[in-house]
Amino acid sequence: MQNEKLTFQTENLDGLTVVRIAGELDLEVASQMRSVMEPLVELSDRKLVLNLRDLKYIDSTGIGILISIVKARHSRNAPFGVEEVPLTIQKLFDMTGITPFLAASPNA
Amino acid sequence: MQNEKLTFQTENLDGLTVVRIAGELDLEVASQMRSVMEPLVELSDRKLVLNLRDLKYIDSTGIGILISIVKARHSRNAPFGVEEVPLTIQKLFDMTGITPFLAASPNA
Amino acid sequence: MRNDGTVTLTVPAKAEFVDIIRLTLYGIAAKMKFSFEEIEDMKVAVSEACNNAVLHAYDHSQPGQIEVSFTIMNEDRLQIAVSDYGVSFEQVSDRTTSTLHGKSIDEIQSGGLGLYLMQALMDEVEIRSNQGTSVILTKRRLAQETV
Amino acid sequence: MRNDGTVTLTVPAKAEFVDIIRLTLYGIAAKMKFSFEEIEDMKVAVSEACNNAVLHAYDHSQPGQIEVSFTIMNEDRLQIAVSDYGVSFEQVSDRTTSTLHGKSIDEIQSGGLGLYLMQALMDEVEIRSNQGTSVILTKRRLAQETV
Ligand SMILES: Nc1ncnc2c1ncn2[C@@H]1O[C@H](COP(=O)(O)OP(=O)(O)O)[C@@H](O)[C@H]1O
Ligand SMILES: Nc1ncnc2c1ncn2[C@@H]1O[C@H](COP(=O)(O)OP(=O)(O)O)[C@@H](O)[C@H]1O
Repeated sequence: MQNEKLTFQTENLDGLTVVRIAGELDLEVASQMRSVMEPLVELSDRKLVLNLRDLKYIDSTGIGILISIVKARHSRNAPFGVEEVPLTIQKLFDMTGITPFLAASPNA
Repeated sequence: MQNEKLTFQTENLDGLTVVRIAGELDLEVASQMRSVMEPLVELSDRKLVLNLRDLKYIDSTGIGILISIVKARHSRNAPFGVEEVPLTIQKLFDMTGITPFLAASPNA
Repeated sequence: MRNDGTVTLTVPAKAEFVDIIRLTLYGIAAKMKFSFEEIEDMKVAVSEACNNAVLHAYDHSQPGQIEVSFTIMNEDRLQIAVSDYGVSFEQVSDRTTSTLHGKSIDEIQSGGLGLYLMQALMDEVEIRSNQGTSVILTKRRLAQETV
Repeated sequence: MRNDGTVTLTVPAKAEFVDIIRLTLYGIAAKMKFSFEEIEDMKVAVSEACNNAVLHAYDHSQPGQIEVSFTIMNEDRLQIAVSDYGVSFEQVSDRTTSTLHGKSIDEIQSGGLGLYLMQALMDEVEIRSNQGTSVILTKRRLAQETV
Protein backbone atom coordinates (compact mmCIF):
# COMPACT_ATOMS: atom_id res chain seq x y z
CA MET A 1 0.00 0.00 0.00
CA GLN A 2 1.42 3.31 -1.11
CA ASN A 3 0.20 5.15 1.97
CA GLU A 4 2.05 2.87 4.36
CA LYS A 5 4.74 4.31 6.56
CA LEU A 6 7.12 1.37 6.25
CA THR A 7 7.13 -1.11 3.39
CA PHE A 8 9.11 -4.27 2.75
CA GLN A 9 10.11 -5.95 -0.46
CA THR A 10 11.82 -9.31 -0.21
CA GLU A 11 13.98 -10.80 -2.93
CA ASN A 12 15.20 -14.39 -2.63
CA LEU A 13 18.41 -15.03 -4.53
CA ASP A 14 20.67 -18.04 -4.42
CA GLY A 15 21.51 -18.47 -0.72
CA LEU A 16 20.72 -14.81 -0.08
CA THR A 17 17.64 -12.93 1.05
CA VAL A 18 17.59 -9.18 0.42
CA VAL A 19 14.90 -7.12 2.17
CA ARG A 20 14.38 -3.59 0.91
CA ILE A 21 12.92 -1.37 3.62
CA ALA A 22 11.32 1.88 2.50
CA GLY A 23 9.82 4.66 4.57
CA GLU A 24 10.17 5.55 8.22
CA LEU A 25 11.26 3.05 10.86
CA ASP A 26 10.11 4.41 14.19
CA LEU A 27 8.32 3.31 17.35
CA GLU A 28 4.93 3.16 15.65
CA VAL A 29 6.05 0.51 13.17
CA ALA A 30 8.60 -1.29 15.36
CA SER A 31 6.40 -4.33 15.95
CA GLN A 32 5.58 -4.55 12.23
CA MET A 33 9.32 -4.58 11.49
CA ARG A 34 9.95 -7.27 14.11
CA SER A 35 7.18 -9.51 12.75
CA VAL A 36 8.38 -9.22 9.17
CA MET A 37 12.02 -9.89 10.09
CA GLU A 38 11.55 -12.71 12.60
CA PRO A 39 11.01 -15.59 10.16
CA LEU A 40 13.80 -14.33 7.90
CA VAL A 41 16.24 -14.07 10.79
CA GLU A 42 15.61 -17.74 11.58
CA LEU A 43 16.68 -18.96 8.12
CA SER A 44 20.27 -19.50 9.21
CA ASP A 45 21.37 -21.28 6.03
CA ARG A 46 20.82 -18.07 4.02
CA LYS A 47 22.67 -14.82 4.10
CA LEU A 48 20.40 -11.91 5.11
CA VAL A 49 20.87 -8.35 3.83
CA LEU A 50 18.75 -5.27 4.49
CA ASN A 51 18.82 -2.74 1.69
CA LEU A 52 18.25 0.68 3.24
CA ARG A 53 18.37 2.83 0.12
CA ASP A 54 14.79 4.04 0.52
CA LEU A 55 14.76 4.28 4.29
CA LYS A 56 14.02 7.91 5.14
CA TYR A 57 14.11 7.84 8.90
CA ILE A 58 15.43 5.72 11.74
CA ASP A 59 15.99 6.40 15.42
CA SER A 60 17.13 4.38 18.45
CA THR A 61 14.02 2.21 18.18
CA GLY A 62 15.08 1.00 14.74
CA ILE A 63 18.73 0.75 15.71
CA GLY A 64 17.61 -1.39 18.66
CA ILE A 65 15.84 -3.75 16.26
CA LEU A 66 18.99 -3.97 14.13
CA ILE A 67 21.01 -4.83 17.25
CA SER A 68 18.55 -7.64 18.05
CA ILE A 69 18.92 -8.97 14.51
CA VAL A 70 22.73 -8.78 14.72
CA LYS A 71 22.67 -10.78 17.95
CA ALA A 72 20.12 -13.34 16.72
CA ARG A 73 22.06 -13.95 13.51
CA HIS A 74 25.36 -14.14 15.40
CA SER A 75 23.98 -16.77 17.77
CA ARG A 76 22.90 -18.79 14.71
CA ASN A 77 26.28 -18.27 13.09
CA ALA A 78 24.45 -16.77 10.10
CA PRO A 79 25.63 -13.78 8.08
CA PHE A 80 23.76 -10.46 8.24
CA GLY A 81 24.46 -7.00 6.91
CA VAL A 82 23.03 -3.79 5.51
CA GLU A 83 23.67 -2.12 2.15
CA GLU A 84 23.09 1.22 0.43
CA VAL A 85 22.82 3.14 3.68
CA PRO A 86 21.76 6.79 3.17
CA LEU A 87 24.19 9.38 4.57
CA THR A 88 21.95 10.70 7.34
CA ILE A 89 21.35 7.16 8.56
CA GLN A 90 25.03 6.17 8.28
CA LYS A 91 25.80 9.12 10.54
CA LEU A 92 23.50 7.68 13.24
CA PHE A 93 25.04 4.21 12.81
CA ASP A 94 28.51 5.70 13.27
CA MET A 95 27.49 7.78 16.28
CA THR A 96 25.93 4.86 18.12
CA GLY A 97 28.73 2.47 17.18
CA ILE A 98 26.58 -0.11 15.42
CA THR A 99 28.42 0.25 12.09
CA PRO A 100 31.00 -2.57 12.51
CA PHE A 101 28.23 -5.03 13.39
CA LEU A 102 26.37 -4.32 10.17
CA ALA A 103 29.06 -5.22 7.65
CA ALA A 104 28.00 -8.40 5.88
CA SER A 105 30.90 -10.83 5.92
CA PRO A 106 32.63 -10.29 2.57
CA ASN A 107 32.95 -13.94 1.53
CA ALA A 108 29.34 -14.85 2.24
CA MET B 1 16.26 31.84 -3.13
CA GLN B 2 15.30 28.21 -3.17
CA ASN B 3 13.95 28.23 0.35
CA GLU B 4 11.43 30.97 -0.41
CA LYS B 5 7.75 30.28 -0.05
CA LEU B 6 6.68 32.19 -3.13
CA THR B 7 8.91 32.92 -6.10
CA PHE B 8 8.40 34.96 -9.26
CA GLN B 9 9.96 34.64 -12.67
CA THR B 10 9.14 37.31 -15.21
CA GLU B 11 9.46 36.89 -18.95
CA ASN B 12 9.02 39.86 -21.28
CA LEU B 13 7.88 38.89 -24.73
CA ASP B 14 6.65 41.09 -27.54
CA GLY B 15 3.79 43.10 -25.99
CA LEU B 16 3.30 40.43 -23.33
CA THR B 17 4.60 39.95 -19.81
CA VAL B 18 4.33 36.46 -18.34
CA VAL B 19 4.91 36.04 -14.60
CA ARG B 20 5.43 32.50 -13.33
CA ILE B 21 4.44 32.19 -9.69
CA ALA B 22 5.74 29.17 -7.81
CA GLY B 23 5.06 28.07 -4.26
CA GLU B 24 2.36 29.01 -1.80
CA LEU B 25 0.35 32.23 -2.06
CA ASP B 26 -1.09 32.88 1.37
CA LEU B 27 -1.50 35.70 3.88
CA GLU B 28 2.16 35.63 4.88
CA VAL B 29 3.35 36.48 1.37
CA ALA B 30 0.39 38.62 0.25
CA SER B 31 2.27 41.90 0.53
CA GLN B 32 5.25 40.45 -1.35
CA MET B 33 2.87 39.41 -4.15
CA ARG B 34 1.27 42.87 -4.24
CA SER B 35 4.64 44.64 -4.43
CA VAL B 36 5.89 42.44 -7.24
CA MET B 37 2.69 42.78 -9.26
CA GLU B 38 2.02 46.49 -8.80
CA PRO B 39 4.47 47.89 -11.36
CA LEU B 40 3.53 45.19 -13.86
CA VAL B 41 -0.18 45.92 -13.47
CA GLU B 42 0.50 49.54 -14.39
CA LEU B 43 2.04 48.69 -17.77
CA SER B 44 -1.26 49.04 -19.60
CA ASP B 45 0.23 48.80 -23.09
CA ARG B 46 1.30 45.21 -22.45
CA LYS B 47 -0.77 42.12 -21.97
CA LEU B 48 -0.22 40.53 -18.53
CA VAL B 49 -0.43 36.80 -17.88
CA LEU B 50 0.18 34.86 -14.68
CA ASN B 51 1.41 31.34 -15.21
CA LEU B 52 0.21 29.26 -12.24
CA ARG B 53 1.67 25.90 -13.20
CA ASP B 54 3.91 25.72 -10.14
CA LEU B 55 1.54 27.35 -7.68
CA LYS B 56 0.90 24.80 -4.96
CA TYR B 57 -1.50 26.65 -2.72
CA ILE B 58 -3.87 29.59 -2.83
CA ASP B 59 -6.71 30.70 -0.58
CA SER B 60 -9.08 33.68 -0.41
CA THR B 61 -6.14 35.98 0.31
CA GLY B 62 -4.58 35.16 -3.05
CA ILE B 63 -7.91 35.14 -4.84
CA GLY B 64 -8.50 38.62 -3.37
CA ILE B 65 -5.22 39.81 -4.89
CA LEU B 66 -6.24 38.38 -8.27
CA ILE B 67 -9.57 40.25 -8.01
CA SER B 68 -7.66 43.49 -7.35
CA ILE B 69 -5.49 42.86 -10.40
CA VAL B 70 -8.54 42.07 -12.54
CA LYS B 71 -10.15 45.36 -11.50
CA ALA B 72 -6.97 47.43 -11.89
CA ARG B 73 -6.32 46.03 -15.37
CA HIS B 74 -9.97 46.49 -16.36
CA SER B 75 -9.91 50.16 -15.32
CA ARG B 76 -6.80 50.57 -17.50
CA ASN B 77 -8.47 48.72 -20.32
CA ALA B 78 -5.52 46.36 -20.32
CA PRO B 79 -5.70 42.59 -20.85
CA PHE B 80 -5.00 40.20 -17.99
CA GLY B 81 -5.34 36.45 -17.58
CA VAL B 82 -3.98 33.30 -15.99
CA GLU B 83 -2.70 30.14 -17.66
CA GLU B 84 -1.81 26.54 -16.75
CA VAL B 85 -3.98 26.53 -13.65
CA PRO B 86 -3.55 23.36 -11.54
CA LEU B 87 -6.75 21.37 -10.94
CA THR B 88 -7.02 22.00 -7.20
CA ILE B 89 -6.65 25.73 -7.78
CA GLN B 90 -9.08 25.76 -10.72
CA LYS B 91 -11.63 24.19 -8.37
CA LEU B 92 -11.30 27.14 -5.98
CA PHE B 93 -11.56 29.61 -8.88
CA ASP B 94 -14.76 27.92 -10.03
CA MET B 95 -16.25 27.80 -6.54
CA THR B 96 -15.65 31.47 -5.85
CA GLY B 97 -16.76 32.53 -9.34
CA ILE B 98 -13.55 34.30 -10.33
CA THR B 99 -12.94 32.03 -13.35
CA PRO B 100 -14.65 34.18 -16.05
CA PHE B 101 -12.63 37.22 -14.98
CA LEU B 102 -9.33 35.40 -15.44
CA ALA B 103 -9.64 34.44 -19.10
CA ALA B 104 -7.16 36.52 -21.07
CA SER B 105 -8.98 38.07 -24.00
CA PRO B 106 -8.45 35.66 -26.90
CA ASN B 107 -7.35 38.20 -29.50
CA ALA B 108 -4.79 39.91 -27.28
CA MET C 1 -5.40 6.23 13.10
CA ARG C 2 -8.30 5.50 15.40
CA ASN C 3 -10.58 7.74 17.40
CA ASP C 4 -8.19 7.92 20.25
CA GLY C 5 -7.29 11.46 20.67
CA THR C 6 -6.99 15.09 20.11
CA VAL C 7 -3.96 16.97 18.87
CA THR C 8 -3.79 20.62 19.89
CA LEU C 9 -1.56 23.20 18.26
CA THR C 10 -1.17 26.72 19.64
CA VAL C 11 0.63 29.40 17.63
CA PRO C 12 0.96 33.18 17.75
CA ALA C 13 -1.85 34.82 15.75
CA LYS C 14 0.47 35.89 12.95
CA ALA C 15 0.34 35.13 9.26
CA GLU C 16 3.72 33.40 9.27
CA PHE C 17 2.46 30.56 11.46
CA VAL C 18 -0.51 29.54 9.32
CA ASP C 19 1.55 27.27 7.08
CA ILE C 20 2.78 25.38 10.16
CA ILE C 21 -0.88 24.70 10.95
CA ARG C 22 -1.44 23.46 7.40
CA LEU C 23 1.51 21.11 7.70
CA THR C 24 0.27 19.59 10.96
CA LEU C 25 -3.20 19.22 9.44
CA TYR C 26 -1.63 17.47 6.47
CA GLY C 27 0.17 15.01 8.75
CA ILE C 28 -2.97 14.08 10.65
CA ALA C 29 -5.25 13.88 7.61
CA ALA C 30 -2.74 11.81 5.62
CA LYS C 31 -2.48 9.33 8.51
CA MET C 32 -6.27 9.11 8.50
CA LYS C 33 -5.98 8.30 4.79
CA PHE C 34 -7.97 11.24 3.52
CA SER C 35 -7.49 11.66 -0.23
CA PHE C 36 -5.20 14.30 -1.69
CA GLU C 37 -8.18 16.37 -2.79
CA GLU C 38 -9.90 16.15 0.58
CA ILE C 39 -6.69 17.24 2.29
CA GLU C 40 -6.37 20.24 -0.05
CA ASP C 41 -9.97 21.20 0.77
CA MET C 42 -9.26 21.06 4.49
CA LYS C 43 -6.02 23.01 4.13
CA VAL C 44 -7.86 25.91 2.51
CA ALA C 45 -10.81 25.85 4.95
CA VAL C 46 -8.57 25.73 8.03
CA SER C 47 -6.33 28.47 6.64
CA GLU C 48 -9.37 30.68 6.06
CA ALA C 49 -10.36 30.31 9.71
CA CYS C 50 -6.76 31.00 10.80
CA ASN C 51 -6.42 34.02 8.49
CA ASN C 52 -9.57 35.44 10.07
CA ALA C 53 -8.12 34.99 13.56
CA VAL C 54 -4.94 36.75 12.40
CA LEU C 55 -6.80 39.60 10.69
CA HIS C 56 -9.94 40.20 12.70
CA ALA C 57 -9.55 38.88 16.24
CA TYR C 58 -6.76 40.91 17.75
CA ASP C 59 -5.44 44.41 17.90
CA HIS C 60 -2.42 44.68 15.65
CA SER C 61 -0.37 46.05 18.51
CA GLN C 62 -1.15 43.09 20.76
CA PRO C 63 -1.45 39.88 18.81
CA GLY C 64 -2.78 36.91 20.73
CA GLN C 65 -2.85 33.23 19.98
CA ILE C 66 -4.65 30.78 17.74
CA GLU C 67 -5.49 27.38 19.14
CA VAL C 68 -6.24 24.67 16.63
CA SER C 69 -7.48 21.35 17.93
CA PHE C 70 -7.77 18.31 15.71
CA THR C 71 -10.10 15.62 16.97
CA ILE C 72 -10.28 12.24 15.29
CA MET C 73 -14.01 11.58 15.78
CA ASN C 74 -14.04 8.29 13.93
CA GLU C 75 -11.44 6.70 11.77
CA ASP C 76 -13.01 8.64 8.91
CA ARG C 77 -14.14 11.88 10.50
CA LEU C 78 -11.90 14.77 11.50
CA GLN C 79 -13.08 17.80 13.45
CA ILE C 80 -10.87 20.88 13.49
CA ALA C 81 -11.64 23.72 15.89
CA VAL C 82 -9.88 27.04 15.25
CA SER C 83 -10.19 29.30 18.28
CA ASP C 84 -9.06 32.78 19.14
CA TYR C 85 -9.56 34.80 22.30
CA GLY C 86 -10.02 38.15 20.60
CA VAL C 87 -12.98 40.36 19.72
CA SER C 88 -16.06 38.40 18.88
CA PHE C 89 -17.72 37.98 15.60
CA GLU C 90 -20.84 40.11 15.65
CA GLN C 91 -24.19 38.74 14.64
CA VAL C 92 -22.72 35.67 13.17
CA SER C 93 -26.09 34.14 12.39
CA ASP C 94 -27.00 37.06 10.13
CA ARG C 95 -23.88 36.82 8.09
CA THR C 96 -24.45 35.66 4.55
CA THR C 97 -21.64 34.45 2.44
CA SER C 98 -21.46 35.40 -1.20
CA THR C 99 -19.34 34.63 -4.20
CA LEU C 100 -18.56 36.43 -7.45
CA HIS C 101 -21.03 34.37 -9.48
CA GLY C 102 -23.35 36.49 -11.60
CA LYS C 103 -21.60 39.74 -10.77
CA SER C 104 -20.10 42.22 -13.18
CA ILE C 105 -16.48 43.27 -13.01
CA ASP C 106 -17.51 46.55 -11.36
CA GLU C 107 -19.44 44.75 -8.63
CA ILE C 108 -16.82 42.25 -7.57
CA GLN C 109 -14.64 43.01 -4.57
CA SER C 110 -11.75 41.33 -2.91
CA GLY C 111 -12.59 40.04 0.54
CA GLY C 112 -15.51 38.23 2.05
CA LEU C 113 -14.84 34.81 0.48
CA GLY C 114 -13.40 33.10 3.56
CA LEU C 115 -16.59 31.91 5.24
CA TYR C 116 -18.01 30.86 1.89
CA LEU C 117 -14.99 28.68 1.16
CA MET C 118 -15.11 27.05 4.58
CA GLN C 119 -18.74 26.11 3.99
CA ALA C 120 -18.13 24.92 0.45
CA LEU C 121 -15.08 22.82 1.32
CA MET C 122 -16.10 21.18 4.59
CA ASP C 123 -19.07 18.99 5.54
CA GLU C 124 -19.98 21.06 8.58
CA VAL C 125 -19.06 24.55 9.76
CA GLU C 126 -20.14 25.84 13.14
CA ILE C 127 -19.20 29.24 14.52
CA ARG C 128 -19.27 29.85 18.25
CA SER C 129 -18.73 33.32 19.48
CA ASN C 130 -18.21 33.91 23.14
CA GLN C 131 -14.90 35.12 24.48
CA GLY C 132 -13.38 35.22 21.05
CA THR C 133 -14.41 32.98 18.21
CA SER C 134 -14.30 29.25 17.59
CA VAL C 135 -14.81 27.96 14.09
CA ILE C 136 -15.52 24.23 14.15
CA LEU C 137 -14.92 22.49 10.84
CA THR C 138 -15.76 18.85 10.19
CA LYS C 139 -14.84 16.66 7.25
CA ARG C 140 -15.70 13.04 6.58
CA ARG C 141 -13.43 10.93 4.43
CA LEU C 142 -15.14 9.60 1.34
CA ALA C 143 -12.27 7.78 -0.29
CA GLN C 144 -12.31 4.18 0.89
CA GLU C 145 -9.34 2.79 2.69
CA THR C 146 -8.05 -0.17 0.74
CA VAL C 147 -6.95 -2.81 3.19
CA MET D 1 11.00 33.67 11.22
CA ARG D 2 11.94 35.95 14.07
CA ASN D 3 12.02 35.40 17.79
CA ASP D 4 8.40 36.20 18.17
CA GLY D 5 6.80 33.23 19.61
CA THR D 6 6.24 29.79 20.82
CA VAL D 7 4.36 27.02 19.07
CA THR D 8 2.92 24.36 21.35
CA LEU D 9 1.76 20.95 20.21
CA THR D 10 -0.05 18.54 22.53
CA VAL D 11 -0.67 14.94 21.45
CA PRO D 12 -1.70 11.70 23.15
CA ALA D 13 1.38 9.86 24.45
CA LYS D 14 1.14 7.16 21.80
CA ALA D 15 3.68 6.04 19.24
CA GLU D 16 1.43 6.89 16.31
CA PHE D 17 1.55 10.63 17.07
CA VAL D 18 5.32 11.02 17.10
CA ASP D 19 5.58 11.50 13.35
CA ILE D 20 3.07 14.37 13.58
CA ILE D 21 5.49 16.02 16.01
CA ARG D 22 8.36 15.46 13.56
CA LEU D 23 6.37 17.07 10.77
CA THR D 24 5.56 20.18 12.82
CA LEU D 25 9.21 20.40 13.85
CA TYR D 26 10.19 20.17 10.21
CA GLY D 27 7.87 23.05 9.30
CA ILE D 28 9.24 25.34 11.98
CA ALA D 29 12.90 24.46 11.42
CA ALA D 30 12.61 24.80 7.64
CA LYS D 31 11.10 28.27 8.05
CA MET D 32 14.02 29.17 10.30
CA LYS D 33 16.26 28.00 7.43
CA PHE D 34 18.01 25.25 9.32
CA SER D 35 19.89 22.98 6.91
CA PHE D 36 18.56 19.58 5.87
CA GLU D 37 21.14 17.85 8.05
CA GLU D 38 20.38 20.00 11.08
CA ILE D 39 16.68 19.29 10.67
CA GLU D 40 17.34 15.54 10.48
CA ASP D 41 19.39 15.79 13.68
CA MET D 42 16.56 17.57 15.47
CA LYS D 43 13.96 15.13 14.18
CA VAL D 44 15.83 12.20 15.73
CA ALA D 45 16.55 13.98 19.03
CA VAL D 46 12.96 15.16 19.48
CA SER D 47 11.62 11.73 18.55
CA GLU D 48 13.88 10.12 21.17
CA ALA D 49 12.43 12.38 23.84
CA CYS D 50 8.90 11.64 22.62
CA ASN D 51 9.51 7.89 22.44
CA ASN D 52 10.66 8.02 26.06
CA ALA D 53 7.48 9.82 27.09
CA VAL D 54 5.44 7.17 25.25
CA LEU D 55 7.40 4.25 26.71
CA HIS D 56 8.42 5.30 30.19
CA ALA D 57 6.17 8.06 31.49
CA TYR D 58 2.73 6.52 31.67
CA ASP D 59 0.99 3.34 32.63
CA HIS D 60 0.05 1.47 29.49
CA SER D 61 -3.54 1.27 30.65
CA GLN D 62 -3.78 5.04 31.11
CA PRO D 63 -1.76 6.93 28.53
CA GLY D 64 -1.39 10.63 29.12
CA GLN D 65 -0.18 13.44 26.93
CA ILE D 66 3.02 14.79 25.48
CA GLU D 67 3.41 18.53 25.21
CA VAL D 68 6.05 19.78 22.83
CA SER D 69 6.81 23.49 22.80
CA PHE D 70 8.97 25.05 20.13
CA THR D 71 10.47 28.41 21.06
CA ILE D 72 12.27 30.52 18.50
CA MET D 73 14.93 32.00 20.79
CA ASN D 74 16.71 33.94 18.09
CA GLU D 75 16.37 33.78 14.37
CA ASP D 76 18.99 31.03 14.53
CA ARG D 77 18.24 29.21 17.77
CA LEU D 78 15.38 26.81 18.39
CA GLN D 79 14.51 25.38 21.79
CA ILE D 80 12.22 22.37 21.93
CA ALA D 81 10.80 21.24 25.26
CA VAL D 82 9.23 17.77 25.39
CA SER D 83 7.17 17.34 28.55
CA ASP D 84 5.12 14.58 30.05
CA TYR D 85 3.18 14.45 33.28
CA GLY D 86 3.96 10.85 34.14
CA VAL D 87 6.36 9.10 36.49
CA SER D 88 9.59 10.95 36.93
CA PHE D 89 12.96 10.02 35.71
CA GLU D 90 14.88 8.81 38.73
CA GLN D 91 18.34 10.12 39.50
CA VAL D 92 18.70 11.75 36.18
CA SER D 93 22.02 13.32 37.03
CA ASP D 94 23.55 9.89 37.68
CA ARG D 95 22.51 8.51 34.37
CA THR D 96 25.37 7.90 32.01
CA THR D 97 24.76 7.39 28.37
CA SER D 98 26.72 4.80 26.48
CA THR D 99 27.13 3.62 22.93
CA LEU D 100 28.22 0.37 21.34
CA HIS D 101 31.73 1.61 20.61
CA GLY D 102 34.43 -0.78 21.80
CA LYS D 103 31.98 -3.50 22.77
CA SER D 104 31.88 -7.08 21.56
CA ILE D 105 28.83 -8.56 19.93
CA ASP D 106 27.97 -10.37 23.17
CA GLU D 107 28.08 -7.16 25.18
CA ILE D 108 25.89 -5.00 22.99
CA GLN D 109 22.23 -4.61 23.87
CA SER D 110 19.32 -2.90 22.27
CA GLY D 111 18.05 0.04 24.29
CA GLY D 112 19.66 2.87 26.16
CA LEU D 113 20.76 4.90 23.13
CA GLY D 114 18.06 7.59 23.29
CA LEU D 115 19.67 10.00 25.75
CA TYR D 116 23.04 9.55 24.05
CA LEU D 117 21.60 10.51 20.67
CA MET D 118 19.85 13.58 22.06
CA GLN D 119 23.14 14.78 23.50
CA ALA D 120 25.11 13.97 20.36
CA LEU D 121 22.64 15.61 17.98
CA MET D 122 21.69 18.79 19.85
CA ASP D 123 23.76 21.66 21.22
CA GLU D 124 22.18 21.53 24.66
CA VAL D 125 20.10 18.95 26.50
CA GLU D 126 18.58 19.66 29.88
CA ILE D 127 16.38 17.25 31.78
CA ARG D 128 14.01 18.55 34.42
CA SER D 129 12.18 16.07 36.53
CA ASN D 130 9.40 17.22 38.74
CA GLN D 131 5.84 16.20 38.10
CA GLY D 132 6.77 14.20 35.09
CA THR D 133 9.74 14.95 32.89
CA SER D 134 10.73 17.83 30.64
CA VAL D 135 13.53 17.33 28.17
CA ILE D 136 14.74 20.68 26.85
CA LEU D 137 16.65 20.46 23.60
CA THR D 138 18.37 23.41 21.95
CA LYS D 139 19.92 23.69 18.51
CA ARG D 140 21.67 26.61 16.89
CA ARG D 141 21.66 26.96 13.12
CA LEU D 142 25.13 26.91 11.64
CA ALA D 143 24.30 27.16 7.98
CA GLN D 144 24.25 30.79 6.99
CA GLU D 145 21.13 32.32 5.61
CA THR D 146 21.89 33.67 2.17
CA VAL D 147 20.02 36.92 1.71
N1 LIG E 1 -12.04 35.14 14.18
C1 LIG E 1 -12.80 36.25 13.94
N2 LIG E 1 -12.94 37.20 14.89
C2 LIG E 1 -13.70 38.30 14.65
N3 LIG E 1 -14.37 38.54 13.50
C3 LIG E 1 -14.27 37.61 12.51
C4 LIG E 1 -13.50 36.43 12.67
N4 LIG E 1 -13.60 35.69 11.54
C5 LIG E 1 -14.40 36.40 10.70
N5 LIG E 1 -14.81 37.55 11.27
C6 LIG E 1 -15.71 38.55 10.63
O1 LIG E 1 -16.41 37.94 9.57
C7 LIG E 1 -16.17 38.64 8.33
C8 LIG E 1 -16.23 37.70 7.13
O2 LIG E 1 -15.12 36.81 7.10
P1 LIG E 1 -14.66 36.15 5.73
O3 LIG E 1 -15.84 35.57 5.02
O4 LIG E 1 -13.58 35.16 6.06
O5 LIG E 1 -14.11 37.31 4.83
P2 LIG E 1 -12.93 38.38 5.06
O6 LIG E 1 -12.05 37.86 6.15
O7 LIG E 1 -12.25 38.44 3.73
O8 LIG E 1 -13.62 39.66 5.42
C9 LIG E 1 -14.85 39.33 8.54
O9 LIG E 1 -14.68 40.45 7.72
C10 LIG E 1 -14.92 39.70 10.02
O10 LIG E 1 -15.66 40.88 10.22
N1 LIG F 1 10.05 10.69 29.98
C1 LIG F 1 10.58 9.78 30.83
N2 LIG F 1 9.91 9.44 31.95
C2 LIG F 1 10.43 8.53 32.81
N3 LIG F 1 11.62 7.90 32.64
C3 LIG F 1 12.33 8.19 31.53
C4 LIG F 1 11.86 9.15 30.57
N4 LIG F 1 12.78 9.25 29.59
C5 LIG F 1 13.77 8.40 29.90
N5 LIG F 1 13.51 7.75 31.07
C6 LIG F 1 14.40 6.76 31.71
O1 LIG F 1 15.72 6.90 31.19
C7 LIG F 1 16.17 5.66 30.63
C8 LIG F 1 17.15 5.90 29.47
O2 LIG F 1 16.50 6.43 28.35
P1 LIG F 1 17.12 6.25 26.90
O3 LIG F 1 18.55 6.61 26.92
O4 LIG F 1 16.28 7.03 25.95
O5 LIG F 1 17.03 4.71 26.57
P2 LIG F 1 15.80 3.69 26.50
O6 LIG F 1 14.55 4.50 26.38
O7 LIG F 1 16.10 2.87 25.30
O8 LIG F 1 15.87 2.90 27.78
C9 LIG F 1 14.91 4.93 30.27
O9 LIG F 1 15.08 3.52 30.21
C10 LIG F 1 13.97 5.34 31.40
O10 LIG F 1 14.18 4.57 32.56
